[in-house]
Amino acid sequence: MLTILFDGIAYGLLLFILAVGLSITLGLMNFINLAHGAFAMAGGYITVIMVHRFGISFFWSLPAAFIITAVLGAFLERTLYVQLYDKSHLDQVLFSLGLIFMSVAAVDYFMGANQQIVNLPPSLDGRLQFFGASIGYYRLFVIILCSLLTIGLQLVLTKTRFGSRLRASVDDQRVARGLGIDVSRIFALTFAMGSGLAGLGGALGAPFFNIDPTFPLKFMIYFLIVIAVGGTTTITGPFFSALLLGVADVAGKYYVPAIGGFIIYTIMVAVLIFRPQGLFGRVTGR
Amino acid sequence: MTSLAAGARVATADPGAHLVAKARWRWPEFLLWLFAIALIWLAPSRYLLFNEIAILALLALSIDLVLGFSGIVTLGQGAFYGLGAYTAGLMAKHGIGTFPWSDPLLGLLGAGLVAGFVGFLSSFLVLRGSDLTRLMVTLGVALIVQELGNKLDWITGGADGLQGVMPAPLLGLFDFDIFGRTAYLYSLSVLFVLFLLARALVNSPSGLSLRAIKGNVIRARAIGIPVERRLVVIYTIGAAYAGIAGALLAQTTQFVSLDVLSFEKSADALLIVVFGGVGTLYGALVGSIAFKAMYDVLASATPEYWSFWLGLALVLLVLFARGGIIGLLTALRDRLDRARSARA
Amino acid sequence: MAAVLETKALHKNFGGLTATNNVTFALPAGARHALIGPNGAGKTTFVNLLSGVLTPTSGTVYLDGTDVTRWPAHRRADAGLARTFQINQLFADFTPLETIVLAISQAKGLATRFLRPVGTDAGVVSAAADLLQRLTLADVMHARVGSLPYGKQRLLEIAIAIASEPKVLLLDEPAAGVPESEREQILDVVAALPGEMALVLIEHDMDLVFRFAKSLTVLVNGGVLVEGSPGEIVNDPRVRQVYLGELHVEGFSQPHAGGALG
Amino acid sequence: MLLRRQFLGVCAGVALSFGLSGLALAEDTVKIGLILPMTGPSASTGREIEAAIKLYMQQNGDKVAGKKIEVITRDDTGQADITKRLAQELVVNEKVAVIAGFGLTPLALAAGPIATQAKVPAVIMAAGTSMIVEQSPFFVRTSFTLPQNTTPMAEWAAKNGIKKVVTLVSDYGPGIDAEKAFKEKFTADGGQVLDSLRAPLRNPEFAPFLQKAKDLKPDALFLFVPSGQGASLMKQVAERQFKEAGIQVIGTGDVLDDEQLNAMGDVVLGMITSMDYSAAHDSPENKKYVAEFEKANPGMRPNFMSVGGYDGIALIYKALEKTGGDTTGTKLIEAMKGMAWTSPRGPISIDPDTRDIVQNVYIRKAEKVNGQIYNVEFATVPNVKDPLHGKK
Repeated sequence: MLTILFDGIAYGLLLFILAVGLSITLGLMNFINLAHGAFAMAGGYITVIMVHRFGISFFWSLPAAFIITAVLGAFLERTLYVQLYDKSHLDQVLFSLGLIFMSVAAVDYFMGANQQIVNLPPSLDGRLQFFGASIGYYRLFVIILCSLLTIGLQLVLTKTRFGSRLRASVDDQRVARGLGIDVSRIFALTFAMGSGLAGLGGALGAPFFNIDPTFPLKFMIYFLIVIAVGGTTTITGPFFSALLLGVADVAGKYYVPAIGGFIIYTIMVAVLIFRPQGLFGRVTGR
Repeated sequence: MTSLAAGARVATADPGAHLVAKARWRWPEFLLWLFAIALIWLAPSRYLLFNEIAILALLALSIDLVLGFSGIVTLGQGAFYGLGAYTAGLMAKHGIGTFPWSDPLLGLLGAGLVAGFVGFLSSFLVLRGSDLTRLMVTLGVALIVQELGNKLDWITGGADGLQGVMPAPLLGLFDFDIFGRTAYLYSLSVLFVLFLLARALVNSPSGLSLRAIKGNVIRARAIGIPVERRLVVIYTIGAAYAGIAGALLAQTTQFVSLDVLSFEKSADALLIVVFGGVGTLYGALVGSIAFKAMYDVLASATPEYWSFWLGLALVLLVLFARGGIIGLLTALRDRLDRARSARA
Repeated sequence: MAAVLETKALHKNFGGLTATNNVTFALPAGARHALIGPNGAGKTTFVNLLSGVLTPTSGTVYLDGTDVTRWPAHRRADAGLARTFQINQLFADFTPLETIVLAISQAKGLATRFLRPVGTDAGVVSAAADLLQRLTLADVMHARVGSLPYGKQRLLEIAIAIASEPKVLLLDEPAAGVPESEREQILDVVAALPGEMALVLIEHDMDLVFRFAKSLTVLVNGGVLVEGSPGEIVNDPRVRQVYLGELHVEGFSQPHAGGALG
Repeated sequence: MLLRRQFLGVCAGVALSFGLSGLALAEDTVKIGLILPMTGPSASTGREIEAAIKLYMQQNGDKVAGKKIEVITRDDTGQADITKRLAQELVVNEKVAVIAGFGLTPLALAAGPIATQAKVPAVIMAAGTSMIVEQSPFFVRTSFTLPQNTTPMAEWAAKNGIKKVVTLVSDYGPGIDAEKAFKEKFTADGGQVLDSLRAPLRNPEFAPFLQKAKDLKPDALFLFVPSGQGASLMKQVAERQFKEAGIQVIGTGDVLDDEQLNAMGDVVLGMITSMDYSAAHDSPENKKYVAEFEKANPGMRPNFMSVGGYDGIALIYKALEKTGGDTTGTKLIEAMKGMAWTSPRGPISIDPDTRDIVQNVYIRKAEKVNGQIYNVEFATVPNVKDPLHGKK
């Protein structure tokens, strides 16, 4: 069923944009940042405020969401996160959980607990018919935008100097340091970029699943699953796993609504059993 | 290095005694338990809250066994808690009146067995891979159990919760009264017994070998400790403990809702252990008291933003006071000791 | 005589490169054997294969005649194969006494006991105390291991290994990084080890090797270059050739080692 | 020994913070325990109800039959076990005469045994599963039940040329109630339900379910989700273009919650829903109510939850008047049975047999009224009782 496939892909790509930052930072600094979803939520609310409080165009809110959350991410990385790299995973988990709780309450305080609604600009409403499939313009827009982002990301990682340094650092930090790469600076940049992408993802996602303060908790598991399945050593891994999950989730709910909810979890656990390093991740010495 | 000198002195005397001394009961412990009992007369109007605390403490204890003594980071203890709750709940519901099935103690046993068994099975997943993998597996298992609880609504009552849980009178004598007096005494005694067991375990050679695994797996293996087997055992025990905590909840509130399986439950319990102090057993108890007390104060002031304070406390804790409450207290004691021996 | 520890055509590849190359090796009971070779010769890899930290790509390891190639480290340890690590592997939060008590309990199969607190088994405790006494650790037996000076930690590293009274003991550079002042102490401890215990010493320090070893194996690029008595080894042209570079670096400085060469 | 002093300090502090609350209460005050979700996803329910009750009390004063009314509000955080404890503490410690509120079905069910044991009336102001009131002889409902609001919708659909329907509901008690009630009535009236879809309660993605519904090509799509989720559902409904595909979207009023209706935007225009209350209800009582509510709570529009609270407190007041201030649970309950009055939503009464509410249900269409979107009522089904009671 073509429509379902499209919906699934749109959903999957969105998940990828949301999660890729987490995956890279995890692979790079081996840092478990459960609060990643908070940045996505920030992006979503930025859109809500811009579009509905100030009537700015949805299209402008997207880059804004990216930039603002990126800056926010960079700031938090320099001030807070940087103090936890040498701490145990437990500490990192607790710390980021703490951040989640704070962000949830803060958003509740400023924006209220109820769901926020983002109305799409008319140019993105409506649907497109071909080969019997009907695709919402907005989903199409999401698919195109996310694909472009992915390609861009891939280019940045493979073609640019920053990219090669980043990959070097992910492969082996000590060696990278030896080569005189300023890993912590690379990481700050990556973290900012990842947060920014999450923010953008949140903004893009807001029209589908209207965001509310519990967003970071609701989606934490999705991010983790994307990474668990995709591994943290590449970005192609999370990419495919996100697609897989998106399609599996949507198709599951369409064809077997009864057990739709289980599918993603089952995939995750199965993968963790048979390939702890992730379905697409490669075995690393570490 | 005063402690060194002191050590040497005792050592020459009798090293064994010095080791055993570590397991000796200290006065704050007695004080804590006496306080818990005293509450029965101190604040008879809050039995229900105390009951919740006792149950929470048991759940936290189960996490401390897994996390604090073998270093497994778990976000899924709620799964076992919930399993226990539903097991005991169903036993009490369908065995109404009929002695054996609706008997509370038997309910505890059943809950412990079921939770323990599932814990045993899932432990093999938990053994694999890194902290992250463990985090994911525990979380994943919890989510699946939660989804099951929701889907199998003809058994669990689904989102409406399990109604009509009517456990038989405790020991056939004490009914669960509306004031929660029986409930609190019951939960407290169960907590105490299980705590004694846990305390004995961690002070025993097996406890030592668990701490060894947490301390340094390579060396633990090199001296012949079968790491995997030990982890399976402790994880299973932890699961059983959580299950019994759940059973207590089901029996004393005579109701089970899907909330028992929620991620927040697991998270809360984990936080409690950290608040109290990981790997101290008492952290679980003190932590849950502090947690609920904090909730009583902060939440009654601003219910909406309770989670903000919780988060803040957590962040500060990680950044500044890793030992938790117990950690702070012991640090204080050590400083005092040093001060005294300096004066001496 | 029967070998306590034996390997047949042992191979280990990491990705492309071969770390251990077709090593066949036998260790008689009570041996005093040294394993030497230039940096990157694969000494530590070989030890890890023996102790079960790594599993070989091919080949077999025999302990007391039984094939233990697929055994996990802890099973080999129980079967009487103990080792020390080049980098200390200790329980920082334990006291030396606790450490040794645990090691002994484990060896005696008492480490699964629960309910009765540690230290109630007088036999175990006194054994532990004696061992610590012998290794001059008695005065710090209640200190936190993490807070001990490096030399003491190094001694404890040995103490853990011999606590189980193993048949075979692999010593991976026991004196590595120990300040000159405390070095002698460690050498004495090694020298005083019970005669029936088969020892394999992995060392850079030729002085220590020649002081201690009755037989040597020289590893180069993961393979055995030559085996023999110290005398044979130092006079072996191939060894000299291999070591020439090394010699100046490591500077066979110790006079009597130099003499042995000359 | 500073540690000892410290420790005792802790104990004392804890003991204090747990407090020995609920001390002697003055004879002439009647306490009402209000248990509502003030936090979490259904917080808006709590806020609407609380606001409505405040409004009623300032309109009618806080004295009834010579007794002072004191309302104690507690946050159940949407959790059943907490609700149970709060109910228990309110009854045991605060000695409340009535407990009320209950935003969600499981929460009400959790409190049921307390009401029964303590013989304290429990007024349900929101929860909408039919069977709740059957769980305790002390339950009274002033909100509505889903079957009650759903059946008229089914009836209307069958009468207005809709033959084939797909239902999509949230997968929990009320949703299943709505699904059952609709199917029963609609098929009885000769219609056909092609498929009954259930979306998980916490589900970010309705798309697959909607797509499935659309692919079945029904004449109409029937929707129920708890208020709060309506917005996201309607957006995705619009995105799937049911209107364009000639599929009429119908549902219960929960989906088009007045509180969020405006924010949902034009996508909802033309949707037909059935409900017991609309802020647009045309009656003097309601005009007054809406005006004063919006004056007291700027930016908030009273929704069906709010009238549940408003009429709930009204019921308690009237019952107290009738008993002359006697707060004995059994007497209060008796007084409540059969009580009838005109509320902002129209004429309502408490069924003496089921203790459930009997009220008019209105068929409404979402329309723009001077710039604002409202559910405009165009048909009335008078005095609807919950159809499920007495069945099964």
